[in-house]
Amino acid sequence: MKSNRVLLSILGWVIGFIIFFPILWMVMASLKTEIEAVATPPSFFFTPTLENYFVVQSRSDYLNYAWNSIVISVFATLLAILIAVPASYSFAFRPTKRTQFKLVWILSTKMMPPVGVLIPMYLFYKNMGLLDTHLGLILIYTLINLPIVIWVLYTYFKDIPQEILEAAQMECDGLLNIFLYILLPLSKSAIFSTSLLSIVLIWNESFWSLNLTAFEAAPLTTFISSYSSPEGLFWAKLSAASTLAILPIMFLGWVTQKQMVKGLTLGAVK
Amino acid sequence: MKSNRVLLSILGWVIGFIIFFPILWMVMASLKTEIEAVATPPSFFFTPTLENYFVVQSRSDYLNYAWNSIVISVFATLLAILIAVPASYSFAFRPTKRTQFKLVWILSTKMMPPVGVLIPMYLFYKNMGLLDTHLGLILIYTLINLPIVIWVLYTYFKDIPQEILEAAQMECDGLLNIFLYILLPLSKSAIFSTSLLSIVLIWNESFWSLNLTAFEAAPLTTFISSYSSPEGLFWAKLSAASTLAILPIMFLGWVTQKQMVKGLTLGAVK
Amino acid sequence: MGSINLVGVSKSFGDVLVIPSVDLEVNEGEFVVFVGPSGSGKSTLLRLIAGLEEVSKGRIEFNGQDMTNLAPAKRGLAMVFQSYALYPHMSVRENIGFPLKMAGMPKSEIAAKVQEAAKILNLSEYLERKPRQLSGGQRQRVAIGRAIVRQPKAFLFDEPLSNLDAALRINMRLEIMELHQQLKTTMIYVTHDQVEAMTMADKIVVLDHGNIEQVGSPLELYRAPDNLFVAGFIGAPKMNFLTGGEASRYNATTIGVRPEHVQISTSSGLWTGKVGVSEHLGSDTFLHVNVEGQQSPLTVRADGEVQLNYGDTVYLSPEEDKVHKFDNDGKAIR
Amino acid sequence: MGSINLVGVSKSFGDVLVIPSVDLEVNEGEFVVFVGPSGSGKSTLLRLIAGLEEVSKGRIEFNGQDMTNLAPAKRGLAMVFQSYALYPHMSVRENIGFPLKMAGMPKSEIAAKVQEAAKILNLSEYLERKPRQLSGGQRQRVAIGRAIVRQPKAFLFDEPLSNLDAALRINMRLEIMELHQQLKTTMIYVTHDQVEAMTMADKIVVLDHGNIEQVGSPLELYRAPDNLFVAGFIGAPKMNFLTGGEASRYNATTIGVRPEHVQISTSSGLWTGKVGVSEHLGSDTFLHVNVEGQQSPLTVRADGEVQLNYGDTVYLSPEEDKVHKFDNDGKAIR
Repeated sequence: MKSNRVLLSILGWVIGFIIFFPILWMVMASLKTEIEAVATPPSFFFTPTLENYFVVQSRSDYLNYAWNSIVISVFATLLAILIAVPASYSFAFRPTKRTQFKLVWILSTKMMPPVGVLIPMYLFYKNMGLLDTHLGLILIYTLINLPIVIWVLYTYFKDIPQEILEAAQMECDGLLNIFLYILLPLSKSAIFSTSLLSIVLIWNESFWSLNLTAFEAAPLTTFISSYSSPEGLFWAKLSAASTLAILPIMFLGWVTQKQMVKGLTLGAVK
Repeated sequence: MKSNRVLLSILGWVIGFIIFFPILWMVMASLKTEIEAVATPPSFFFTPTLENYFVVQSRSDYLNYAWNSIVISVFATLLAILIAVPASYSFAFRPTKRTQFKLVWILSTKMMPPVGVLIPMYLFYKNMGLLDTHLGLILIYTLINLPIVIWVLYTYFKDIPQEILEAAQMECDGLLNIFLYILLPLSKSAIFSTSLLSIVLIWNESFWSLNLTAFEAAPLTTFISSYSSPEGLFWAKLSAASTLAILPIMFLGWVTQKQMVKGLTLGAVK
Repeated sequence: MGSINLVGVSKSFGDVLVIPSVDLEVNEGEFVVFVGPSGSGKSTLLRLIAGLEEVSKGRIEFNGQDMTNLAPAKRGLAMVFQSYALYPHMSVRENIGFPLKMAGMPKSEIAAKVQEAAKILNLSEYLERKPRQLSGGQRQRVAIGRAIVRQPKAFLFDEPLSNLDAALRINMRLEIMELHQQLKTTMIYVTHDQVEAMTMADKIVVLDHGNIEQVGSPLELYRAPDNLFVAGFIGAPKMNFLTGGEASRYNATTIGVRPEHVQISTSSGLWTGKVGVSEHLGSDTFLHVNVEGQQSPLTVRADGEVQLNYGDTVYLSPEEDKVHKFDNDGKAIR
Repeated sequence: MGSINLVGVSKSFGDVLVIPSVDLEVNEGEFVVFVGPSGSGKSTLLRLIAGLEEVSKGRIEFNGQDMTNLAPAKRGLAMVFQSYALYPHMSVRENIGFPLKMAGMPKSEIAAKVQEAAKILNLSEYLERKPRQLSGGQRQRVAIGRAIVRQPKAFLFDEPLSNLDAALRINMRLEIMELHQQLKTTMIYVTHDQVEAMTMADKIVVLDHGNIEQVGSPLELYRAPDNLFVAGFIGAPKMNFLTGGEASRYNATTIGVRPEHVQISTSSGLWTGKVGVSEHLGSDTFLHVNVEGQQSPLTVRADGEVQLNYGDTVYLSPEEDKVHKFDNDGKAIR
């Protein structure tokens, strides 16, 4: 019984290490020279160098891409939340016979392969002058994330007892007051973690950013792909670029971990 | 009041048409000649031709890609379900203090940008001989979808009253019987719609398929991107290719719509 | 301050007619209880008065003024919900003070009012706590406090005690009754529990399928039920009903006699039967007697010390002046 | 067929000791009720017997055989759950037959057994329905049917009636009692409702905080409670407790007297008080009288016709031989 537990623990840690290994490999590779990086088997002991990072920053303007990623993910998320809150509210608290169907329909739009609409979207953006603009990416990411944001908020709102809102209705006049004093404070952690989720999803999206931007509004996913171009792969530099691209979002995730757990599990578990 | 409703209805239909428009555009473009396809404004009246479809099938073997898509998405989904069912079962019915944390941790792995681990994964696949093989894609898609499949099944299992399983425990000996006679029949529609979701997600995935396959095991997403290569865009042919790529999954979605609505909303709404 | 009048009020949800047409007068200061089984429309009626549901037809008047289409917050009514409906993100103090804050009262005044209400309800020590840190009974008291501070024209209670355990329920029942004695404000109370209705009400409104079956004081309903439904619903244990020959002897289709109005004897009586299961409560014993020719056993209340065994033959006689007679339609014959 | 013995059984969840140590004997054919407030460990004790929880320390024996570590299905017990726990994807027929199917019984035999159980429980018409198409009472009967067909060594009931409405609850109570009369199988029944305990039990086990406070027949507990907890828990309305001078007159720290053992008079008596709220049930009237020097009002049972008003002065006298005396530790003085 007891030795079983120890074995299970060891197994768990081994699996954990295997899952974590690619990230470790990447960070290590980014600190090696190009020659060391392609060595097989990979060397675990080497003299770390920040060389790759300097090259990457000087060759392509990292900060420009990072800034674009931040602007686009934050504003698209804000817009999506602004649209999703009233939508989820009415789905959760004023359900009709067709609410279920509408919710599934909304989610089903996510099942369409994006390649299918690439051409018309590209032409549309070109004609409207939205190519390689922040606004262009913000709009498309808002629309792409809306179904998920609506679903997560809906799931959360649905868990708020109807009677609490009815009590509020008896005591304060107007929907705005109910929203400001009751609904918003009650769901702030859900809104917060939904926002984080949306930011992360946008941060990692590469299909539309690669196809609709060049440099002006290009986010970090474009930045990385410029290092995996066919003219020759540079493992160490690509690793440095990847590390730089992941860094901000990893940091954000780490800082907001507790809030995130609270928001994601409050509706589900408690 | 009444005229308001009519206006709202019209507005709804207009928005619906706008959302639907890109798909319509694509299907129409696939039936035009290359010259008609690039005309601005697009013409709505033209003589449809199946020419593009014949060209696409003869130039690149559509059926090969479609077969790869089917094999990969079905087997990766099966594998994910096989792993996720016992995992979700233990999360839902044998929760510990750390269950919440583990669930969030599982989901958080989805927040890692895939570019971050492209290099180590590529090298790993190369060394193991998994590049451009069905097995390679099946394995990575299983792992990618596992968090979502576990969450959806967990959410569903959690809604099954504990007392039903306890009653089963009093009456049938062994976990296997409980699973076969009680849990599986109770959750078959949830498992079914989770599987569909997983198939759709894999079908539409392009990042890993583009980077880890060439032709042998390449799915439809690779097939399309070969038509948007830099050597010159052919709108009409790309449209035909896209239509062909979407067709199977749209058909699947349409056929299983009812099952899907039932499975997705049973846990959430009822 | 608060007389409430319903005139021809009806309510449909879609095609389903929940309340056909109700006329009802609630006088100022009265404690009125709506009682009925689930699906009787009692909660819907309360929610119509509160304004949480729209009236389909008819009129609701407060002190003679039509308020049918007024927003809930403007009606000046306070409601206590079954689930307490406290705001989980606010402390007890904020919960109680919330309606006053919404009414735009100055902070110092709110503080004083909250203090006062907390004192009445023994909540002074808990003012800084969040609802989740309170027991069920305390939560219920906070909900009542939130209703009191507004000094409403009337209180509406929607099964406020059904989430409490038995002992607490009896305590809270007495507290609400004391409150009514002190405030003398109109109260409308919804419950499915006829014991609550009997003990608390000045006036009981018995509802079934959205129709008012009878309106009256508890003892009026107990002594002279208008029909079979009220006769069977009011009183515990349930009234015994007999049909066939036993009933026609009284020129009725059905006769009813309460368990406490049947004399039991081991020697002689009007009806003969065999003792079934018996329930010993200590204070009383209820015997279930299978009488010949009757489908269901008759319940008889005997005093606490009676000892009869399963299967013994006994004789029963009703107290003649306590026999209720009903005609073919279930209406009482007087 | 089923005597059950608990020897020094204790249960902890993590660091929390829920049941310190319980010794209990349940004889064959007995109807034993575990009763106590929520958190008293009554359900945990039942689940230990069922095998749904692991015993932390101690032994559980069936007919003298140790079964502490046997899987639930191997214990030969049948359990009826609070939520009925029917399998939603099976018809009534399949639900009832499921335990037999699992036991590997041939199909024809199962069909016959199911038919028979359905007949006893008036379910024959509903055999092809799914649980969701049944009413609460019918679901409960299916759950009982599923338990009966197994011919278990003992039945375990976990608050089986608490999801039913009042009228149905009384009916089902009688049905379960009739069932026990017919089958004569050992039954262990958990409830928080002392009325259910009093009416149904051969033997009541009163639990509080995981400890057995008293074991005895309903009337033993009613007439001679061992301590303050049992005295206050058994009997409705609750026993009145008096402390201070009134108690020392009887050489006790606390005395208790039940509402039905207090004489009320408008002229003279042992204690003087003012009438508070009164509860008119028709059959009885319960008066709450504020007695000088006592914190909480005394409840007094008067007959249905008494009419006293709020604030009237009345005199109360206990029936001397019905006064319960308790010492400093709350133990009964006999």
